[in-house]
Amino acid sequence: MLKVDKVVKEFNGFRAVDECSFEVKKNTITGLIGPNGAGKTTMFNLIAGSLKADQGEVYFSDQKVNSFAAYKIARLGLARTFQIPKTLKKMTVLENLMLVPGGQSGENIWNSWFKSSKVKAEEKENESRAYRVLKFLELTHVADVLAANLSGGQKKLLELGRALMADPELILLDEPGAGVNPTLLNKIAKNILKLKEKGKTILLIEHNMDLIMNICDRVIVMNDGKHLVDGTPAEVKSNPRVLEAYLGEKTA
Amino acid sequence: MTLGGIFSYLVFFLIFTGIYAVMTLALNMQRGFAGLFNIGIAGFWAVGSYTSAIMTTPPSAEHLGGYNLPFVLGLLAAGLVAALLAFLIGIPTIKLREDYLGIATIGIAEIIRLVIKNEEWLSNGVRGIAGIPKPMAGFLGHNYNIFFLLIVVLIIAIFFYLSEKGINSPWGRVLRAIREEEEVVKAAGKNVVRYRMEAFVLGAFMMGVGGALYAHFTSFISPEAFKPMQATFLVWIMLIIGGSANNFGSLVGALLTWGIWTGTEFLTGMLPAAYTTQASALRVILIGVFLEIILLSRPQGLFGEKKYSASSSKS
Amino acid sequence: MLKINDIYAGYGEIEIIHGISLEVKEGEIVSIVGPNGSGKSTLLKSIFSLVDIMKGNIDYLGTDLTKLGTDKMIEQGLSFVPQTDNVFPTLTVAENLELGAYVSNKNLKDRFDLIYSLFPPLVEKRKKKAGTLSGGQRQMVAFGRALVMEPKLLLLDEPTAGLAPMFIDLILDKVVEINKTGVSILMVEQNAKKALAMSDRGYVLAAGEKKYEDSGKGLLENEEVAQLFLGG
Amino acid sequence: QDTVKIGTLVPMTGGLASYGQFTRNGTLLAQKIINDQGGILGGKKLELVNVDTQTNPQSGVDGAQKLVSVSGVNAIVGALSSGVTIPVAESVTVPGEVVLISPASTSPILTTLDDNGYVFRTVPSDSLQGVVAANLASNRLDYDKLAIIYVNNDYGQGLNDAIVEQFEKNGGEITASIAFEPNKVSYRSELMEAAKDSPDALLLVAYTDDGGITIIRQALENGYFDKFIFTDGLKAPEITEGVEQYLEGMYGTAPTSMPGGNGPEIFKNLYEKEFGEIPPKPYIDTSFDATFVLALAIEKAGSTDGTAIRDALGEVLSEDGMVVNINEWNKAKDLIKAGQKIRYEGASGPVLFNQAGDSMGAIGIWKIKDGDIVNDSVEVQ
Amino acid sequence: MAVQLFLNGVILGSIIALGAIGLSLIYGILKFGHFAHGDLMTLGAYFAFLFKVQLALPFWLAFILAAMLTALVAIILNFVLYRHLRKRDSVIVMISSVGAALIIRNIILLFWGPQNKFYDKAIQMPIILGDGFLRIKENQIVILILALILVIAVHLFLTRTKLGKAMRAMADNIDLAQITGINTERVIIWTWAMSGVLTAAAGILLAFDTHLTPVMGWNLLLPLFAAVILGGIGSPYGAMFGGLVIGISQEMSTLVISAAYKPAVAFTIMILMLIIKPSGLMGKKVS
Ligand SMILES: Nc1ncnc2c1ncn2[C@@H]1O[C@H](COP(=O)(O)OP(=O)(O)OP(=O)(O)O)[C@@H](O)[C@H]1O
Ligand SMILES: Nc1ncnc2c1ncn2[C@@H]1O[C@H](COP(=O)(O)OP(=O)(O)OP(=O)(O)O)[C@@H](O)[C@H]1O
Ligand SMILES: [Mg+2]
Ligand SMILES: [Mg+2]
Repeated sequence: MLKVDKVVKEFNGFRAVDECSFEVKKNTITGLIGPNGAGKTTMFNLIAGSLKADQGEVYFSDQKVNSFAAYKIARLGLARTFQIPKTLKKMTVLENLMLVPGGQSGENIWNSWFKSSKVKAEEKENESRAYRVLKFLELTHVADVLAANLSGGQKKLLELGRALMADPELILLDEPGAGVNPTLLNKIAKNILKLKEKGKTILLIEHNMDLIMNICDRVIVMNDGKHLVDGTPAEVKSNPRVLEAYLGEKTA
Repeated sequence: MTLGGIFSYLVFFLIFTGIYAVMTLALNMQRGFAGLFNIGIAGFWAVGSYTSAIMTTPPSAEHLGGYNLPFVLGLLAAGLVAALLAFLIGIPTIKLREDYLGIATIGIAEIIRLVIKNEEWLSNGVRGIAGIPKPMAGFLGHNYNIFFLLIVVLIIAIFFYLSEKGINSPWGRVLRAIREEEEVVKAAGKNVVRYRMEAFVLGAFMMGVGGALYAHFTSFISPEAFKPMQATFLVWIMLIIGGSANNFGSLVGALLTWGIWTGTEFLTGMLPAAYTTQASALRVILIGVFLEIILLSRPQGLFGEKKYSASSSKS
Repeated sequence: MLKINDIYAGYGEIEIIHGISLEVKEGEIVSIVGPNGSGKSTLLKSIFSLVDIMKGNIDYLGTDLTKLGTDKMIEQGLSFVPQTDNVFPTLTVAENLELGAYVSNKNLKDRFDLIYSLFPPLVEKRKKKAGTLSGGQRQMVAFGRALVMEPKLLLLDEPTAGLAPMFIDLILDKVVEINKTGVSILMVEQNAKKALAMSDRGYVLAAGEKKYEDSGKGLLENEEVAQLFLGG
Repeated sequence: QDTVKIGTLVPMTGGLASYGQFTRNGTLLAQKIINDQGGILGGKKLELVNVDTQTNPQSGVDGAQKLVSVSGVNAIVGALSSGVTIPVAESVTVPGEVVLISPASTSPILTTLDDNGYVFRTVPSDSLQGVVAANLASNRLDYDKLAIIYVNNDYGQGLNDAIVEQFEKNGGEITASIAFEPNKVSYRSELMEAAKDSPDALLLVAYTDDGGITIIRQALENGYFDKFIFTDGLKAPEITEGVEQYLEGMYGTAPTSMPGGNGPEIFKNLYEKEFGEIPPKPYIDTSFDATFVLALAIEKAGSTDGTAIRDALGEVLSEDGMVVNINEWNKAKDLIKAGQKIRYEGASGPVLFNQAGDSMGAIGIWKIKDGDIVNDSVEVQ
Repeated sequence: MAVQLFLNGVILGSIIALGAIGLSLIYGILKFGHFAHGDLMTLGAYFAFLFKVQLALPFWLAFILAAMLTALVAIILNFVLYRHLRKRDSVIVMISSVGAALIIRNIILLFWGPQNKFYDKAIQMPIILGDGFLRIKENQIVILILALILVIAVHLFLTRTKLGKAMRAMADNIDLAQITGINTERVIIWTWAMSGVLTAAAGILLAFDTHLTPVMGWNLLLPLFAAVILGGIGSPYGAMFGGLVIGISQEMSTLVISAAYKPAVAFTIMILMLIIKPSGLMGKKVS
């Protein structure tokens, strides 16, 4: 599904991602963990096309996507969330979600002028889908609130909501749990599992080890931009190198 | 002051307001909806004016053309050439941060003005192009201005309708989203550059048509008409006063601003003749003061930002 | 030392906090927990007058904070780490920390050293712009900046969000340690169990109102609270 | 109605503001003379209604329409720049059958404008002056190589073209012909370019306030030129202020009165009595004349109807009419009553319109002597 | 010839640079293009005219008084207008500054009239170096020295003082700056004061080299913006550098293109710059 091969990304001589390779199998939940600054978010940006790798290759759905623009990669069936939430501030929460689905015929100005009935029908469908996502994220009551006026945690939820709206093959989640209330997080975890049941693939960055342990099939650990180890959650958790680099003694 | 006189001035006033309203609608398309910071309106205005002038005047040794085409083709050509210009400008600049696009457009507008001023083969240089045809003028005689006003209103209606329709559709939603946060739109698989370009080009098309209307109405154009204050900033003031991202506000903003711009003349005209110089300076100061008062008391514009919605059940 | 008396606050016309009272005594650690959007951040911000206060007052060591300028609050020993946008992106890490000492004229070199020793990843980023840091690194900078001034009361809005497990423990340990030196702490945490475990007192907010108030332990043992707010 | 209204359309703000104020004074002086001498159309007062063009066509056209529709004028003096005058004519005054006399627009387009005879000007077109200036350079001053710097508008352009043509016809060489943007801070590079092929002198086509003075000073300071020929826009004592010794003996050209006429002198005196020292600006006199001849035409027409005024303008003025000086309104009225034609010895020289409504003035040569500007000779065309 | 053009460019460039520094600071901190900057510059020059010519004070005193008065006007603008619009879209503040520009320019027109004015009617003959190879006026030497002094002062201010650091912090995040204990209102006032002084200096030096007209600053506004963009918005050093580049290239451009297109040079450079390196020569790229 996704393969990252010896990818390198430098910022002014600083190697944020350093010859990192790994693979994500279809229909799995894979955790991507590592200390702060390990290069996880950078890796997401490289996969999603927001950044271009200096070296190495990224394959997604059997295509080499290194040089693809971000929107093209997204169209291949990839959705991602941002660690630091990015919202459409002056648009409502509902609109934030309705923006996302691909292939809306009304996104073409010509259609919007001259094929309005078709556009309207699609919109209805789109809207009810958005409401379903909102309901799940406990955001229905803020559907008409401008995204700028959401709380920090609500913004993170909106990030997740957008990824859900996209209906992609592969979802990259960057710390969906940070700042989210634990009760709601449990619910989110369950939903991520449901997504897997539906055949989706998920790559998940998270510092909440409980979440990782509970839902991941595999865990990849990054450190200093490099691929440190990978394995099942249990293997990783007891790996001394991971303990040293990431978990610290106490948690172990 | 006769009733007939007042009526005829009103018609005239509305024609100018209308031409500015076309510009304001166009700017709203670019700025209000797509967040594109175009402060080079004068450039598109000029290109529209000159294109239509060259297309519709009879052949002349003094400038390119004329091609003696009908008025309607002149308008269309004006829109298209302005749109083409926008496209060319857009290729290198549309990706840039908004301030940069702004400064680039104002720079290009100045360059266009210099070209018009200095390339005589093209535009007859500083002497300008005269005798731009007034459609059906001979036929209509004294009622000509009413007829022209109808043309202007018709064009505003078309642009208004298309703009509203576009902005209330998913297309408009993508545009507004781009204005807020490009990364999100990209991550949703939408080609940001294409959408911005569409809005930029569409707005430029409207500006070009507006420029053509101006040229045909005044029948003469020269580089003097395309200075930043009257041809760019005034339109911005209209947009902001009406309320950005609100088409209806754009129209009212144009009306009110042009009203203030010309209406202050009646106020300062009451001062004795000996104070004419001071009166005129005072008048411009007054315009500035009015503007500031409106901005301070209604910073969101008279009509604020309209809630646009692409969903059928909400609109 | 800090007493919030029946405060109503919000954004413009919108009222978010509907009459909350809360107290932090000298030397206490107090936690606020609650669902997303319940008004926790708004409450913290209201202490710093960063939102519109409609009613109520906030007493800090005898002065009414709602009438005090922010720079004065800092001088009087308040320090605040906001939840979002809490670093200066185009300033370097070192400059970010220096700004923590803006109102002071003292030489605070040892304070900086202390912060670097606390967060070793920042050492090599010293001269780097904070905007280039990873999410967790930013959180460290923000926390570090609040410590520079040796505050009397530290307000923390989700200080551990986005941090790797070892740093979560580190920060929370540090909070306890600082607290031992006499600094009072008021924090919002979604890492609620850990936070409440170390708190003298805790408040649970929901929909802009105070739902529960108890000792940290008391809240942890409260079945209902655990179910609704602490993830079972 | 006990007043007769004439509109004045001059820039009081914007780029040409520094001319507008005095242009306006010129019209006011004419108004005063007429009203002091018993008014117009049987004792009515002449009233001038002014609007500001802001030196741009959008506001100018709007202002003109206000004059016509709201103030109800049928005759307008203005505007200054051709860029405003022509659109005003095209979209307001010609369709509205209102007479327009520009005191300053020199564009050749005005000559050929399809205006039904409603558009006139009291300033001679550029070509006359250009020929005189070129002849001055080649014949009187014996220059073979000339550099021209001209202001980049229709005035500058027109003069430049005429000068180049005539000077080359005279066998001279134009080493450089450079347009400058008005109101820039530095013209040193333009000057440097102009001085490149060591021409004998610099012919400067400019206004004082648009950069003309700056160019003279920067030319002197940097030693690019020490010989100059000026055109009418620079016929102003302020060009010599502080640089008298360098400009002594330089020549210039300007539209002027015919030999024998003393309109300009009378005008100067009257103006100074009314407004204080007369500023060194062009178009004050031509705007006076525009107002005065409009009044003559109205008196002749016996009405304020635009078409009647237009026709009367053609009839009342004649080369071999009875001489009327600018302070002789009463005399003019009497002559008109008697059905006589008038030869108007205007403030800017005799005013006569040809078929196209252009003024057929004379061009004079002036010179700087002891730091002052003095008239040297008149070249009759 | 090229050398002479270069020198002329340096002089024009230093004047542009002075104006651009203040513009850049405001752009960086308050996040809007201040379109009244050019007219503030004009105002500074006319204030100096008032003191030097109308009140016959010595030049240095007139310079200082005019700079202070201009700073005061800038602060007043902040208080009356911009402060109230700070939380709004930057375009609204920008439009407000266009209004301010109109007001200032016409107040100048009202008080001083539209005619050109000079600090000194007599011209100054240049010092001729190397047999006419290079000519420079005493005034121009004064301009260069003053500009240099001001630029150094700005540099020291920004790097050595807390206020300077606070300005940069505010450029990043005003809200955060506030909770760090920075008295943001005061820093903003200082910013306006500083830009006021610098822009007045630019105006005075410009008028000193040439003349005064009510449109002098408005005409220079676009080159000022070009310099700011060229240097990277919010970077005072970039603005200095940008100013020099604009000044020099504008003057030297006449070697290759017609002088009629001289005003276009600034924009062409700027647009090329935007295409090649959008963050500006000295600008920083931030996520
Ligand atoms: N634009 C940039 N310029 C310079 N350095 C950068 C940039 N973006 C990231 N870095 C550096 O790259 C490293 C990896 O950052 P990244 O954001 O990928 O970390 P992360 O693994 O996501 O950490 P966290 O868990 O804290 O979010 C960090 O040291 C960071 O400072
Ligand atoms: N700037 C704002 N304008 C209007 N409403 C706002 C604004 N910021 C937040 N709100 C609203 O105030 C409510 C409380 O927000 P607050 O940020 O205080 O929540 P919180 O408890 O901190 O949540 P979280 O755990 O998600 O950070 C939310 O419903 C939010 O929509
Ligand atoms: Mg990260
Ligand atoms: Mg919060």
